[in-house]
Amino acid sequence: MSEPSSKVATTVYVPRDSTAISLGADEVAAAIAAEAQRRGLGVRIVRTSSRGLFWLEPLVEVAGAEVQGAGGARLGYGPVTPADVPGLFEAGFHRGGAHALALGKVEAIPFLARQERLTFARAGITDPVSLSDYEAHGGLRGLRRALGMAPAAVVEEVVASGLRGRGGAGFPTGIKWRTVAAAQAPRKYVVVNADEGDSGTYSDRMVMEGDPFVLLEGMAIAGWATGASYGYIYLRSEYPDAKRVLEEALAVLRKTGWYGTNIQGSGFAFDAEVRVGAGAYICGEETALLESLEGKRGMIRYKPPLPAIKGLFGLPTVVNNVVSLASVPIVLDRGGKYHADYGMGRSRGTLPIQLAGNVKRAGLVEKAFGVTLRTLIEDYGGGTRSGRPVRAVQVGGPLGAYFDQSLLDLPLDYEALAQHKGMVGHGGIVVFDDTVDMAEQARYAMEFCAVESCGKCTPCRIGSTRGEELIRRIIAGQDVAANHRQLLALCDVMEHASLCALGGMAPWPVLSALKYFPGDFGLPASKEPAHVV
Amino acid sequence: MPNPRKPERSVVTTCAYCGVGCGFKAETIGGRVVRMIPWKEGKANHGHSCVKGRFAFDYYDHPDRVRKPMVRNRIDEPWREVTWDEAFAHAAAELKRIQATYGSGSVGAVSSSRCTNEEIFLMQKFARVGLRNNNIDNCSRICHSPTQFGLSATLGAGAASQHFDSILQADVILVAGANPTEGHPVFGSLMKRRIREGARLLVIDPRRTETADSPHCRADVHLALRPGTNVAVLDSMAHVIVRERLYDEAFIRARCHWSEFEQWMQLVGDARYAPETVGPEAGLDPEDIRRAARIYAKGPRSTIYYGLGVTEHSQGSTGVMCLGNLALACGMLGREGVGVNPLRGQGNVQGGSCLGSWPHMFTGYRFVTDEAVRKSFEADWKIALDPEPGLRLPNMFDAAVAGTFKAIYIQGEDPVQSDPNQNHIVAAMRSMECVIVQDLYLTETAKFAHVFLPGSSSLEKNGTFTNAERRVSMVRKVVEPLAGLEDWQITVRMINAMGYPLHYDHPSQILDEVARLSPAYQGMSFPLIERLGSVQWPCNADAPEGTEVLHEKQFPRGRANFMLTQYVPTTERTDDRFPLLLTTGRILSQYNVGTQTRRTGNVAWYAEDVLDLHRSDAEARGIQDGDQVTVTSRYGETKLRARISEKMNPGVVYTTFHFAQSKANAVTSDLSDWATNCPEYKVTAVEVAKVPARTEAPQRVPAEAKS
Amino acid sequence: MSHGAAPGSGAQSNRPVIELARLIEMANQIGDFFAPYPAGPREEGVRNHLRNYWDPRMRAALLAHVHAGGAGLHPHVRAGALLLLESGRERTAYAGPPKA
Amino acid sequence: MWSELRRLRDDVDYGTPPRDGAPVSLTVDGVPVTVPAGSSVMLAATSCRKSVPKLCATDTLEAFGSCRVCLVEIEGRRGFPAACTTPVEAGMVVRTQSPRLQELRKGVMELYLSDFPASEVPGGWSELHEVMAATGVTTSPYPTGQNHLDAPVDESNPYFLFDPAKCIVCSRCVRACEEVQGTFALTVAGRGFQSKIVASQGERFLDSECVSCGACVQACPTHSLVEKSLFEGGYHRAQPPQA
Repeated sequence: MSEPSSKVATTVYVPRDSTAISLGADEVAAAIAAEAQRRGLGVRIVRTSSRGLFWLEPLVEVAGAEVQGAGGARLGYGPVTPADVPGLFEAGFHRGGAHALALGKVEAIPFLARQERLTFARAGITDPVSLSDYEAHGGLRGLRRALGMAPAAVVEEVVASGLRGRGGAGFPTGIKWRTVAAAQAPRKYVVVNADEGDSGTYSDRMVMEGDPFVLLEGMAIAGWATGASYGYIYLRSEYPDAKRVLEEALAVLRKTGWYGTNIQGSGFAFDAEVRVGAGAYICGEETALLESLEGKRGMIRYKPPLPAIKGLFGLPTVVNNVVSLASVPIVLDRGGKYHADYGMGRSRGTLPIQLAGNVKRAGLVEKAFGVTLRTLIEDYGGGTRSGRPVRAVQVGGPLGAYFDQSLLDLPLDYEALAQHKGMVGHGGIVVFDDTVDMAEQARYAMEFCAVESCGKCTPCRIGSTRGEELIRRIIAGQDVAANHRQLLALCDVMEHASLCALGGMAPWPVLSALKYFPGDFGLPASKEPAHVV
Repeated sequence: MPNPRKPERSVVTTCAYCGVGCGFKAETIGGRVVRMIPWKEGKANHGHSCVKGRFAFDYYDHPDRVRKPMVRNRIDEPWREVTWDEAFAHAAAELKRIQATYGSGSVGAVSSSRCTNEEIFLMQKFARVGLRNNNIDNCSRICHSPTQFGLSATLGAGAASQHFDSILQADVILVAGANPTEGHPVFGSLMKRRIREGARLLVIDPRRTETADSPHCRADVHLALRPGTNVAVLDSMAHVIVRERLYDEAFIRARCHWSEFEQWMQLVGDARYAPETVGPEAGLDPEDIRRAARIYAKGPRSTIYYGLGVTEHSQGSTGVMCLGNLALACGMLGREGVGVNPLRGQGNVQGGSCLGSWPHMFTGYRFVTDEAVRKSFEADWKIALDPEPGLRLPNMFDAAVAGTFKAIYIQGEDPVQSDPNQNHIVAAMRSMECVIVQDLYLTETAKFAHVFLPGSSSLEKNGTFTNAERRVSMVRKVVEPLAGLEDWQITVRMINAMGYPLHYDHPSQILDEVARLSPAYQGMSFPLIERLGSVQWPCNADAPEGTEVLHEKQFPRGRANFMLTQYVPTTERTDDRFPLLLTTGRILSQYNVGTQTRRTGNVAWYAEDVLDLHRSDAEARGIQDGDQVTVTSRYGETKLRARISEKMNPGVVYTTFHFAQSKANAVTSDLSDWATNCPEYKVTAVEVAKVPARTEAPQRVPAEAKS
Repeated sequence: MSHGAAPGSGAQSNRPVIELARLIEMANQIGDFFAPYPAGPREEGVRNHLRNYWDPRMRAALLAHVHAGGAGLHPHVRAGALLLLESGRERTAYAGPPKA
Repeated sequence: MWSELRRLRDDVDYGTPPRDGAPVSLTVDGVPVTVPAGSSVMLAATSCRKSVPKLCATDTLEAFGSCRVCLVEIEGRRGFPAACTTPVEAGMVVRTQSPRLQELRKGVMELYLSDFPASEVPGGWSELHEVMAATGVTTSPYPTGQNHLDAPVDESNPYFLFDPAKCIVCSRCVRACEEVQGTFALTVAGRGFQSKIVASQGERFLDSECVSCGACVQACPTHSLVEKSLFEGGYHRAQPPQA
């Protein structure tokens, strides 16, 4: 059945995303290349970013004239192991042949089809470090347009887009840029918060590994709009692949004149570099991040002054999250209004939600604000991976509240979640099934705060340790009532006296666990801790 | 650790150690001083302190303190304790006998900068009305007398032009021959604060001191010059300034004599002072000299702070004049953030020079040869005064060796350890017939004394100090004097014993007398100091609450003067017998001759003088870090422990003179400044050799008299 | 005005107040400073310094040496010392440098 | 021109350095007060005798905002801003005393006392004891947990000792060594509850770069850094080497 050694016009796409690689993508790509050569088939292999459907990784896609029934689209096969490769060739997958792993048109997979991918439009499609591939899929149009506009106009476009900080604070990006643009200083900086310390989040990683140009383009636009001439990407040390890809992309932009002293002859100079953090969650907070970037201990700076006025090395600095900046190019390309039309209330545009934990279909869901938690967990996520019922969900990272079934109909919206002391955060949703012990989760929340506290302010430095001790005693059944009363008092002090959000919000998961799952603590069900705002 | 005891009483006073003059609160429990905490309203230190003032205070009731007057006829006899009256009678009788035998000029007195203004004033009054001569000197002779001469010659006033805080307005800070972080630590901190704010730093010092290179305080240009080449390097900077026309012509024409400037321009403009010529001579890169000159001239506010590294040379006064010339040429005077400022060593060095404790001057820098001035003193004191300048301290020792100087009354000084060419000093001491020492302990000099008057520490008396920024601050009695009399009372009794009736109820009356007699001090009084906390002179009708910045509108003589500062290399030369250059200095934790700090916990940091030398000089002589070495010069020899230090340049070695047994000054030369005889401590040609482990090299210094 | 011995009185021992070689060395050092000044002010500078700063016995010893030939002294130092004898130059309050 | 040095008073601690700015008028607990722009709410409050409790703030050091006992309420501003790190604004209405503020200050002090030797509470006269009195908190409600009560005392310096058990990690000593003295010998090591003050690389004070200027002892609000001479017999005269 082997074909004559003729040239086959099929392209096989295999992701180089670190999740895919950890599931064997490199071995699969090698196996395909070897098998193709053994069969004398000249298929072209392209390593792309991941689509973000992680339960299907490694997801191999094929496209080309000879792929039957694709009509130019890409057909997917996954999850592929090296052992599947010979069988796939047997089934003629390189021409779209049927196979147990066949998924049909990738774009038609419901999980993917029902998303609104603006920031992640190129996810799984382009070669992360090919500038031509990037430009062919809408890249650099935003920057070209921005360079033709007055900086102030670019700022107003971002304001109009309603884009808010995707890192977790949700501060309107345009307003921040306005402040930096207005500040007078010999130098200004763009700093990218790529610490991504929240548990269960990976949207920043996917941008940096999969589509670095969109981030770098967003940074250049920010530099042009605010008068900043240099950028630092503060990358968590646990993302080595992202560092390699970013530096590869930077080299490409410098070589092609899109970064450097005179970008495309516009007279605008902008360049950037990657700086690696050292494993401290607190350095995801913008002022601790700046302290660390300046070579000091990652400790919180009080505000005011805001970093927009007195930031890195005391100079005006735009500090934005990776996804926030990655969402800027499309705002400039299609206009602020196009972006603002998505979303609900004051949460405009789309949010890349990251499903994780005990979930059947883990992956990235970029949806306009307003989608409900239930839709995300059940329709997209497919419920729990263990098959047992969903008992609790933590939204917005380790400082997010735990919601029980009664709150899953809440829409994903900054204000809606804040009503229930929950938060959107960086868009991470961690699912727990009914085997979870919420008292232990509450203890873990305090322990997390104790381990990651920078140690500067008293409520967090001492409070987190006392909190963990109190919960341990409650779990062990010692003076449960008294320790519970002291725990509530402690949560009140931490929440209202702490210097930053770590100490300030560590009580949220604890209080929500107490409220929705009192039984796990040996507390009577009717206990109604008055913590609802 | 239990809770600390709470102090019962707190008295605001001034530190007696260095020239910063920090304000402190002395706190006592049960009548004993238990701690000194910095006074936040102290205008020199603003609530900061250093190890000496803050902690090293308990020397004051150390067992070594002498508490009874003592007398003996010969220095090889044991001391005999006597009453105060017996001591004064004995001293006066001896002084009168010696004056009758050898002439009125055969006796003299020396005041100390560790004493108050009032006590210094009384010492010069003792010489003038008691001994009826002008043989009175003070210890700033051996440190900042060139400052008084050099700054008076150029700017017209021998004191700092700025107040310390002014450095917070400086853009460029030039530190020459000084290490503020060690010698004037609290001011050093203020300087480092300004440098952290972005001021540029130029340092001229043979050593890579902490000022030149430490965390957050690094010199933009460090001219690590060969010891003795100050004048050449400063004239070379002037050369760059005149050749590149970086001087401030408007200022010079308005405030100086243009003709003098042209003459000066001719001198320093000569190729002899080009950086390319001076560089190799001073061991410097010519480009560094140019850079330093340009940075200083550009300013816009450049300030100069200098210390003994400029004054203690055979061209000390000339070096100070070079600094005056530089500031005048670039217009760096008469406003905030500029100026020429001596970092005076001891607590009251400025007081020492303002209050007439000079052989040639009355209070306020007025010559004894000035008829009108002398008449004003004679009228007030109702006694005829010697119209001729007297002997300086070095002259007294030379005259003693020559047999024409036979008696000396030394207050709070230890020349045997602190003055150079120790063998010469010891010889001078031995040839005197009556040495009267007033001090806290039996010092090295006391070994040659016939009368010992137990003095009082600054915690045991009232008075005032004048710090290095002309600030007069209050010294208040915290505890009763251990020996029963405050120092000023002792000197009053000495004057009475010499037959001149004199009485004061309180030191404030002495300051009133100083104010009466000196224009610059006219408005000064204890009540004014009490009200304002401290007052900077000049303080008179024109400046009722004192003056922060000098020379704002006028120089004392109207216009300032450019002096021709030709470089004359010192005759102290290295040769193959003495190939290395020794320079001496001070360290943070020990103070001057260590009399006080050796008797405190400070020995934890620095328990002996060590010889710092460069690795290459050590290896060339087989010396390891920590070895005992002999240091030999043309004048004497001593033994020290060697320490290999990166602070040194090859060919230059360094030590301190805080400990008696190290006899560092047995090695220093008897060369001195041409104008003031300030000794050339900073340049001595020496050889360093490892002490053979087996036999201890015999000390060639004559055997010590038994104390 | 009669307290104790009158100022400056008392038997003057005939020995030189300071060893002559030292006086010569100090005088020459003073001369070195004033060397770059033009003739006239140069000598006056030396004279004023000696007059205001040297003990009269030191001045007398120096003058005695000048009269005995002044061996070892720079010429302008010898000339400056001799000016001490002209009382007309008496500007006692003089503190500044010689006028250029 | 240099108010942060020259307008320091010995009998009062404004909590933050006096500034040079143009006058700004506001009210504190109903009392009108005018202070230079750039001054903190804490300085304004102290200036009209409505002083706020403080531990990590003192007027010879820049504000730090770590102890959180100086929280106040400001009309129109949510939450409880720290008085030391909040610059004054024209027309601000500040309240320094309220039941809610008492509760929060009490909560903070209870946390401090949960890691402070109970034996040192009676008879103490440090600033910490003054704040205990001001907030009425002298005991900790927390069951005994992790603490630093047995941390070794550093008596290496001849003049002062450092007892980490009484240290509240307010960093006044670290900042004094930096801003006032300029030696940078002290730092905070470790993170979170393990944060502790160390000299140089975790050495004894005497072996570190400390020049023993006493600025840290002067700044310490709890007598953790304290002169040995204030202890009975604890301090014995140093034996000078043989003269």
